[in-house]
This record gives sequence, structure tokens and C-alpha cells, in this order.
Amino acid sequence: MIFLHKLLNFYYREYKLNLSGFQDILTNITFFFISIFIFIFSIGPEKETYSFLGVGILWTLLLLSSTLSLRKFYQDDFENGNLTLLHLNGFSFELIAILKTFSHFIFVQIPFLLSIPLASILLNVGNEKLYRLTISFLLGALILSSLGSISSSMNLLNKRNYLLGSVIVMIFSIPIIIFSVGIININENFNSLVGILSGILLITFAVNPWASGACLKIAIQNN
Amino acid sequence: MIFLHKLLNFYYREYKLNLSGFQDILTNITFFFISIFIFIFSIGPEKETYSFLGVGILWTLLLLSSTLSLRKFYQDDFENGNLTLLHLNGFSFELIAILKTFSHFIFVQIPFLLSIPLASILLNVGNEKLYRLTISFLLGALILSSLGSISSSMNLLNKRNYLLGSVIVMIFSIPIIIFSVGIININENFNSLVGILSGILLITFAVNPWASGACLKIAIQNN
Amino acid sequence: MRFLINSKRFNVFADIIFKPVLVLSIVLLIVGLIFAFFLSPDDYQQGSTVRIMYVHVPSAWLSLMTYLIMTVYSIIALAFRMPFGFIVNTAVAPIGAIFTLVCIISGSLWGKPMWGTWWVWDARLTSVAVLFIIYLIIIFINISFENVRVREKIAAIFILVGSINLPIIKFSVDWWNTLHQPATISKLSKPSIDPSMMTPLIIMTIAFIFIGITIAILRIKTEIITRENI
Amino acid sequence: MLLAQNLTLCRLERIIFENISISLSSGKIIILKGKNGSGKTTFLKTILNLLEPTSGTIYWKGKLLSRNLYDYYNNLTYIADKTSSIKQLSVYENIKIWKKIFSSHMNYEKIEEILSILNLKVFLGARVSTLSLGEIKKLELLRLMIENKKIWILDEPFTNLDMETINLIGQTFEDHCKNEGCVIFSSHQDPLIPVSDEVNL
Amino acid sequence: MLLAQNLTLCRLERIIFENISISLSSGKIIILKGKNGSGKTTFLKTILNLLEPTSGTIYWKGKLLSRNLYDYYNNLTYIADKTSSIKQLSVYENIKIWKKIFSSHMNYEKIEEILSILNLKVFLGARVSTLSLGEIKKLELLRLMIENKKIWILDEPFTNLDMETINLIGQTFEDHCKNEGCVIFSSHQDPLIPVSDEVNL
Ligand code: HEM
Ligand SMILES: Nc1ncnc2c1ncn2[C@@H]1O[C@H](COP(=O)(O)OP(=O)(O)OP(=O)(O)O)[C@@H](O)[C@H]1O
Ligand SMILES: Nc1ncnc2c1ncn2[C@@H]1O[C@H](COP(=O)(O)OP(=O)(O)OP(=O)(O)O)[C@@H](O)[C@H]1O
Ligand SMILES: [Mg+2]
Ligand SMILES: [Mg+2]
Repeated sequence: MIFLHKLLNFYYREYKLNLSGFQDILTNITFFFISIFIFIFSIGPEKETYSFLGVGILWTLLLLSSTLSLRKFYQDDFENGNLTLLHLNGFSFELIAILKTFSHFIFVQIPFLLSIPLASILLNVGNEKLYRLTISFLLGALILSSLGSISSSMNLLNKRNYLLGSVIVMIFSIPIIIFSVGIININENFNSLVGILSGILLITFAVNPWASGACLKIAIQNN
Repeated sequence: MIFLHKLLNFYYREYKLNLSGFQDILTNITFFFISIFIFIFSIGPEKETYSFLGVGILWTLLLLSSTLSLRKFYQDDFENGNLTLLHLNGFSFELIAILKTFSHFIFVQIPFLLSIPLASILLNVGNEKLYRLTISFLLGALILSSLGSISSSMNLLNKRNYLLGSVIVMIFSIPIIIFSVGIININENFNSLVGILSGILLITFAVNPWASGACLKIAIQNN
Repeated sequence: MRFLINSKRFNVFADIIFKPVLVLSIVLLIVGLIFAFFLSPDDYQQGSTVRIMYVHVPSAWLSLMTYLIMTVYSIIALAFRMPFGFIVNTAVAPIGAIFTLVCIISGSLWGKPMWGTWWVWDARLTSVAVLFIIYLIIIFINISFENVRVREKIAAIFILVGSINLPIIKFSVDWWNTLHQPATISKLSKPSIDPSMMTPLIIMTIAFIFIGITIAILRIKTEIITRENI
Repeated sequence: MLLAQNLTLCRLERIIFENISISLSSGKIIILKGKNGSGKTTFLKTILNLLEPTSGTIYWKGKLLSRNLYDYYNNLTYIADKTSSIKQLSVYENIKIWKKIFSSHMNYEKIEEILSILNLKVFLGARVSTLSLGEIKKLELLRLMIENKKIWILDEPFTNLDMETINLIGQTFEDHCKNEGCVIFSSHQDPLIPVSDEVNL
Repeated sequence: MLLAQNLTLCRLERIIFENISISLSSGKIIILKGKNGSGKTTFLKTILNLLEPTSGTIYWKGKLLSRNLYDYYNNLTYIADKTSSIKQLSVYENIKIWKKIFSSHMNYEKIEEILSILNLKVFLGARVSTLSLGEIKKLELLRLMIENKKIWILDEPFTNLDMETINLIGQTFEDHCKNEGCVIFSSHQDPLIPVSDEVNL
């Protein structure tokens, strides 16, 4: 019970930090839609192409949006000392890593996931694909959040080169994206995709608290 | 002479801030290429498609990547008081805006521009298109930097909704993208494109120091 | 006509006309709906889906009209330094956004039976979608900037720049060869449009206008009050 | 309760402090004095177990600190030399977050009372970044009350504060000691308030 | 040289300070005293022309300040209450940037000499974020020397510093005044160094 209470309180804080209200979620979603617009404007309006390209565009945007928010992952809380504060109040570094990962998922990825149905109408992604897209996005977004946690905690150790973390995330996510887009478009083997994604997810989940926690600890020591 | 000296010193500082070494330029370019790879993988390997889509994809990536770096535009210097410091040393807010715009162009956009030839090979953009692409990118990147300056100085007044600036830049860049991609692909009227882009560039150049300068001033007053 | 540019006069005038406008908008809406659903014929081509038109077209017109009003007020406010223009802009933006949303949703609902798809990327639809996003951004600007004096100017300038979109929306069907509405347009532009379809359309349009005015009065008045308290 | 023996810490081959021992028990106020760069902050971080000492051991309630960390952390409040309030949120929102994170049972009337003693009540709705530095520091010190723990570890609590507030805080320290609490804080000036023990770095 | 008459500033309908006049001429050290939140920082920002006073006028060399801003800025150094060194760069890089930005002609031997007086020389290659707060503040004060201007405007120059450094800085102020310079600084404590004028907010 106390633990649950603690979690809720952590997320109250995250909520306050990430969103000052509904309008922020809306801005997020608007951002995605404008990005889609931009793709359409630059690629051209031929609708047949999109039923095929749509999946790829959505994946690219998911990736870009999670990269976009990587800087905020631990940086702010680290710099103003709130990470230390949390740690001194009984949140172990590993727990912080897990909670932050989910918080990234909830406050950054979920708004995106919510806009997928509408986006898939705009991009003419068919209904059958939509189902598979959503499932694989749910898994993929969690993977990206975990990777993001690892790389942005690594970034705390490396004061100058903030892009490095993003690059690591992107390199790791290339295989994931190839798998997903391929299989979603090919219309076969969906279960095997889910299997593979779940596998990767489990691995990153297992590694994340350990790796991020260690990085956070060293970062706080060296600060 | 003194003025020129001042400019050079400003850029020394920007250089130190943005790139503490060659390694950072590399990271920047890597980032760009990974995005392209992801695009290729997510859309599939049909080569014919790319020769047409390539231009659009490059433009979109240019836009997204300059949006990606908007947060760094004024924020850091504003928060640690360096903006005030510069102002008190004879850099008027308008001058700061102009210099920062070029600094964004030099340290964020130029690395992309340098990598365009390679990228256009990957995306199978033909040689004739490449020339036109490069010219229009040069102009487009300058426009995007000016727009970025305006919107990120506006964001200093708005403590919460940090995506708003990016959204505004993206909305404004829609017409630019339509024009550019369209004309580059259609293979005609290239001179008129250059004319239009130069026109927009001049307008944003004229507005930028004035608008950004006003925002910076108010931001410092309210801080 | 001073009430159009002066908040005190506006308050006085609004108090007088508010109740009649409210009543009128309700009555007109009911009458219009009755006409639209019961007293107008099915289209020989489109069947009863043509009734969507009585929502779609008025909301489309009003979304454009609202933006036009905002553009005019932006010019007034910026050029002649009349803060009432900023007040109107802040108050009216969400109304325009809602009209645009209604237009898009009704259009999509109409498009599914007519074109076989909810959405296509033709010039008119795209430009309306951009209009919607512009409305959203104006609202975000109004919400998220702290300094009132600054944000109203930013919003006004943004409105002015965004108004380039209006002619694009209006004339996109003429300039580009688009999917939007080839059948009905030629129909409506015929000098001899069926009055049984024209009447409900006009009534609904006027009803929408009055609904818009009602909400606008309420919002402008609250906006005036909140500004006095700063 | 807290016993640190012969702590030594080296950083990049440089000895920051050497052979420092302290013993903190209830009712005590310890001041840590030293010049700039003498290692006060580093020492406090060491006894917080954020840094590992190169040699020396720390005990908490007789057990090795690292064995008993959870209990230790449950009993202490640390106020760092930098303020931790979130600048883009309002004072009220910060207090609310603290109340939640520290699972505090202090009610809002009490908090408002303290705020009005600190002359902060009018700023309840103001964004923290618009406060003056001293006001931000005072807000930070409010955490002592909100967390309501036994051990207070403070790093330069008096910077940016005026004499009036410093005296108020000295008073608070004494009250806290009377309630079985204890305080250790660092300062590079003379202790402006009565202390019971002095450690020189 | 600098003359401020009857400055008043309101923020959000609240009067921050009212009817303050100062006159700064060469050889003077003015201290600005006041409690937390009394408006010291705001006042300094006003005479820096960063904020517009609600009423009152400021003159520089007899002319209205806003008419003569460029010359004014050419003659002053402002050290804010927050440090402006760039944390992720090294001390040396920061100094180099400052030297360039302020077009300083001071040579590196001189700078190293000052650094060694301030006990900072060993940190020349260290990243600023690894320094202690006092050391960062000392680094910031080095700007007084690098810029080498006539008027020094300092916001709480003594926070985070130990007595030794404070005395050193007091000495520097006096030397500066002897060289036709002048100093205005804010503090919420008693002036720890001799001053020639006191303004209470
Ligand atoms: C989401 C999709 C749609 C959007 C965003 C949209 C938008 C608009 C707009 C902005 C107007 C006003 C133009 C003006 O005042 O000149 C308009 C008018 C109209 N629309 Fe649509 N529309 C959509 C779908 C449809 C569909 C599917 C139909 C019917 C097949 C349709 C039929 C009409 C008609 C008849 C008019 C009145 C034309 C006129 O008098 O100028 N629209 N629409
Ligand atoms: N941007 C702002 N908007 C509104 N109020 C502000 C703003 N900045 C400062 N204030 C208020 O003005 C008052 C004076 O602030 P100022 O920073 O000048 O105080 P100070 O004398 O420097 O205090 P300290 O000794 O704590 O540094 C404070 O009450 C503060 O809350
Ligand atoms: N992460 C780090 N890496 C290397 N050296 C460090 C690091 N952090 C601090 N130091 C050095 O350790 C010494 C002690 O620093 P510390 O912050 O403990 O000093 P302090 O006594 O708190 O000083 P002040 O009174 O200025 O706050 C300083 O010389 C500092 O440069
Ligand atoms: Mg310290
Ligand atoms: Mg101050």
C-alpha cells in the first residue's frame, strides 16, 4: 500500500513536470499531425502510395518524437538536484529508472499512440493494418522508452555530446523498425513479430533498471 | 574593424558552445544518416520510388532536424544569464538575434547540407536534381533558421509549452516545402523557385531581428 | 457602430441584444433542423446523405467567416491600437475551431458514402485541416503565454500571417482540379437551384450565425472581465 | 546515532579531506567550517552515502551505514547548496509536489502559517522563477518542516538570507534539537547561530 | 557620473521600491542594503536599463541614460546574483571566451597570477561544474579584472565566499576606487568591507 502510494505520488510529480494540463497533450498531438502533414506535403498527395508508406511514416515519427524528448528524460531532474532528492527519499536508482521509463511512455508516447487511429485514417492505412500497427507500436514504444532511459542516463556522464544518446537509440531501433514495418506491410507472420518484439522488450526491460541505475549513480557521484 | 572583431568573437563562443570538437559534427551527421536509413528501411527497398520521394524525404528531415535543435537556440544562454551579459557588452538584442540565427545555420544546418550529396546517392536522387536541391536547401535552411529564431525567442516568454515553437515553425514551413519539393521534382521553373525562396528569405530576414529582439527584451525584463 | 470597437459600448449593446439573439438562435436551429430532416427532398443522386449538407456547408462558411473577422480585428488592433480587437480574437478563436471541426467531421461523414473514403489529400480538404491547426495554435498561444500584452500581439500577427490560407481554401476548387464536391457545386451554382434545398440551407446558415454570436457575446464579456482583473 | 570515523576522500588523486570524524546524536547542532573548496559539500555528500569515502567507515544506529541505508534515509532531510524547487511551477505546486513525494501529513493551514512567518504567503501563486533568490532559499528551507525528519543535513543554509531569517532558522534548529532532532550544516562564515560542535575542514 | 533620481518600480501592481535616488561618481563604493525581496536585484537591473522604471529618470554623464546607452555599457561590468560561467566547459575555456567577448587585452600571465591568488590555478583545466560553489563564484568575479571597466555593478558578490576572499575583494574594490573607478553592490548583511555610501531599500 505504501509503495503504491509512493508510485502515485511519483507520477503526480511527473505529470506536473510534463504537462501543465490538457493543452500540452493537445500540443503534442498537434505536433504529430503537423509532422504527418509535412510528410504529405513533401512527398505528394497520391493516395495509393500512402496505404503502403503510412506505416513507415508513423514509425519514423514515433522514433523522432521519442528522440525529441530524450533531453528532458533525466537531464532537468539531474541538474536541479531532484534526482538526489528522490533517491534520498527511498527511491533507489533502479526504481527511479523504471518509473521514469514508464513516465516517458505515459507522457510522451501515449499521446502519440492515441492519435494513431486518426492518423491512420489520414494516411489511408487500412483497418486490418491498424490493428497490427497499434499492437506493434505499443510494444515498440515501450522498447524505445527503455532504450531512451539507458541512453539518456548515459548522457549524464557525458556532458558535452548530448546527441550521442539519441544516436544510440536510433541505431538500436533500426532492427526493430525493419522487422515491424516489414511484417506489418507483408501481412503475414504477425504473431512472430509480436513474439520478437516482446522478446526485445523483455531484454531491454531487464537491462534498463540495472544499466540506467548504474549510470545515474555514477553521474551523481561525479557531479 | 572593431565590429568585425566582435562578430568573430561571438562566433568563437558559439563554436565552443555548439561543438567542442570535430566529434560533434560527426555525431550530427550520423544522426541525419540514421534517420535516412530508418526511412529507407521503413518504406521498403523499391528503388524507383526513391528517385521521386527522395527530395521530399530530405526536405522533411531537414525541417524535423532543425526543429529538433530549437530548444537549444536561446534557452541555455537565457537561463544562465549569458544573454544579458552579451547585451551589456554592446550586442543589441537585434544583433544577437541575427548572429544567433547565423550560428544556428552554421552549426546545425551546414552539417546537414554537407551530407546531402551522400544522402542523395542513398535515396537515388539524380544528379540534375541534386544541384537544384542543394541551392534550394541553402535558401530553405536559412529561412528555417530565421523562423526558428523567432519562434524560440517567443518560447522564452512561454515557460510551459515548449513544443509550441516547433509547431509554429512547422506551420510556416508548409508553403516553403510545397513550393520547393514541387518545383524540384517537376524540373521546370527552377529560377522562379529560387526567386520565391529568396523573397521569403528576405522577408524573414527583415522580420527576424525585429521580432526576436523584441521577444528577447521582454523575456529578460520578465525574468 | 462604436460597439464594434469599444468594450464599454459593447457591454451595453450586448446586454440589450443578448436575449433576443439567444432566442432567435434556438428557434432558427429548430426550424432549420425540421426543414433539413423532414421538409426537404432526398437528392436524386445522393439519397438522404445530402442532408449532411445542411450542417456541413454552414459550418464551413462560418469557419471561414470567423477567421475573416479575426483577421479584420487583428488589423484594427495592431494598426489602430485598439485592445478590443485582441479581446475579440481571444474570445472567438475557439468558436472558429469548433466550426472547423464540425465542417471536417461532417465532411468526412459525407465523404465516406460519396467518395468511398473518409479523407483524401486534395487541396481543399488539406487547407481546411491546416485552418483547423492554425485555430489550435492560436488557442495554444492564448493559453500558454503569460504576459497578456505580448501574447495578444503574437496571436494577432500569427492570425494575419495565417490568413493567407483563407483564399487558398476558398479558391482551391477553382485553382486546382480537386475531388471536393464536383457534383453539388455545379448544382448549387445553377441559377435554378431547387428552393426546397435552398431554404433549409439558408435557415441553417443564419441559425449557425446566431449561435456563433451568442457564444461570442458570452466569451467576449468574460474576456473583458478577466482582463479588468489583471 | 550517526557516527563517521576517520573519513578520507580523494578525488582525481587529490585529497579533499582527511581523517574527519563526527558523531551526531540527538540534540546536537554541528557546524562544518572551512574555506572555499575545503570539501564541506563533498563531506556532506559522503555522509549521505552519495559518495564513497576512500577510507573510513560510517555507522548508523550502530550498524554499517550501507547495511541500514533505508532506515537512515527515512530519518533525514538534506538541503543541498543549490535549490531544488522547480522553477517553472508555482510555489503552491512545488509545495504540493513535496507534500506528495515526502508523504507529508502536515496540513495546509500549518504550511500557510509558516509561509506567512517567512513572508512568502503572498507568493503562493507566483512562479518560482519570479521570486528573489532569498525567497527561493526560504522556500527550500520549508522542506525541513514538510519532511519533518529527525536529522537535518544542510549545505550552506544561510546563503542569500537576511539576518532576520537567519535568526529565525537558528531558532528553528534549537527547537528541533529540543525535540530529539539533530542538525549538521556547513558554512564558511562564523556560525551566526549558537552551535554545540564545530568541525573544521 | 551615474545619477538616478526618484526611481520607482511596480511589478504586477506591487511597488517593489519607491523613490530611490543614487549618485555614483568615481571613487565611490555604494552598498545597497535590504531584506530578502526588498528589490535589490530589481533595482540593479533598473539602473542597468534592463527594466524600465515606472517613474524616475536615470542620467549617465549628464545625458538621459537611454540616449547614451552604448557609452554606458562600454563602461560597466555587471556580475549578477547567478553565475554565468558555462558549466560544461573548462575554466580555461570560459576565461578564453570571456577574453574574446569582452575584447580584453589582459594577458594570460596576469590572469594566471590572479587565479593563483584566488587559489584557482590548479583548476584551470577542470570543468566548471566540478568546482565548488565558492570557486565558481570566484571565477565569476575574475570577470571584473578581465573586463577592466570603470563601473562595477555587483549583485550579492559575497555569497558563497569565505572571509579571506571577501577581504581580498574588499581590497580590490578600494584599489579600483583609487583608480577612478566606482562600485555599487547589493548585500543583505552588514557591509563586510568599508563602503562610502549606504542605500536602504
Ligand atoms: C472532410 C472533408 C471536407 C471538408 C474539409 C470540406 C470543406 C468545405 C469547405 C471549407 C467549404 C466552404 C467553401 C466555400 O465557402 O467556398 C465546403 C463547401 C461545400 N462542401 Fe465540403 N468539405 C468536405 C467534404 C465534402 C463532401 C464529401 C461533400 C459532398 C460530396 C462536400 C460538399 C460541399 C458543398 C456542396 C459545399 C458548398 C459549395 C459552395 O457553395 O461553394 N464537402 N466544404
Ligand atoms: N519577474 C518578476 N515578476 C514578478 N515579481 C518579481 C519578478 N522578479 C522579482 N519579483 C519580485 O520582486 C521582489 C524583489 O525581488 P528582488 O529579486 O529584487 O529582491 P532582492 O532584494 O534581490 O532579494 P534577495 O535578497 O532575496 O536577492 C520580490 O518580492 C520578487 O518576488
Ligand atoms: N566532481 C568533482 N570532480 C573533481 N573534483 C571535484 C568534484 N566536485 C568537487 N571537486 C573539488 O573538491 C573540492 C571540494 O569541493 P566542495 O564542493 O566540497 O567544497 P566546499 O567546501 O563545499 O566549498 P564551498 O564553500 O565553495 O561550497 C573542490 O576543490 C572541488 O574543485
Ligand atoms: Mg559547498
Ligand atoms: Mg537579489
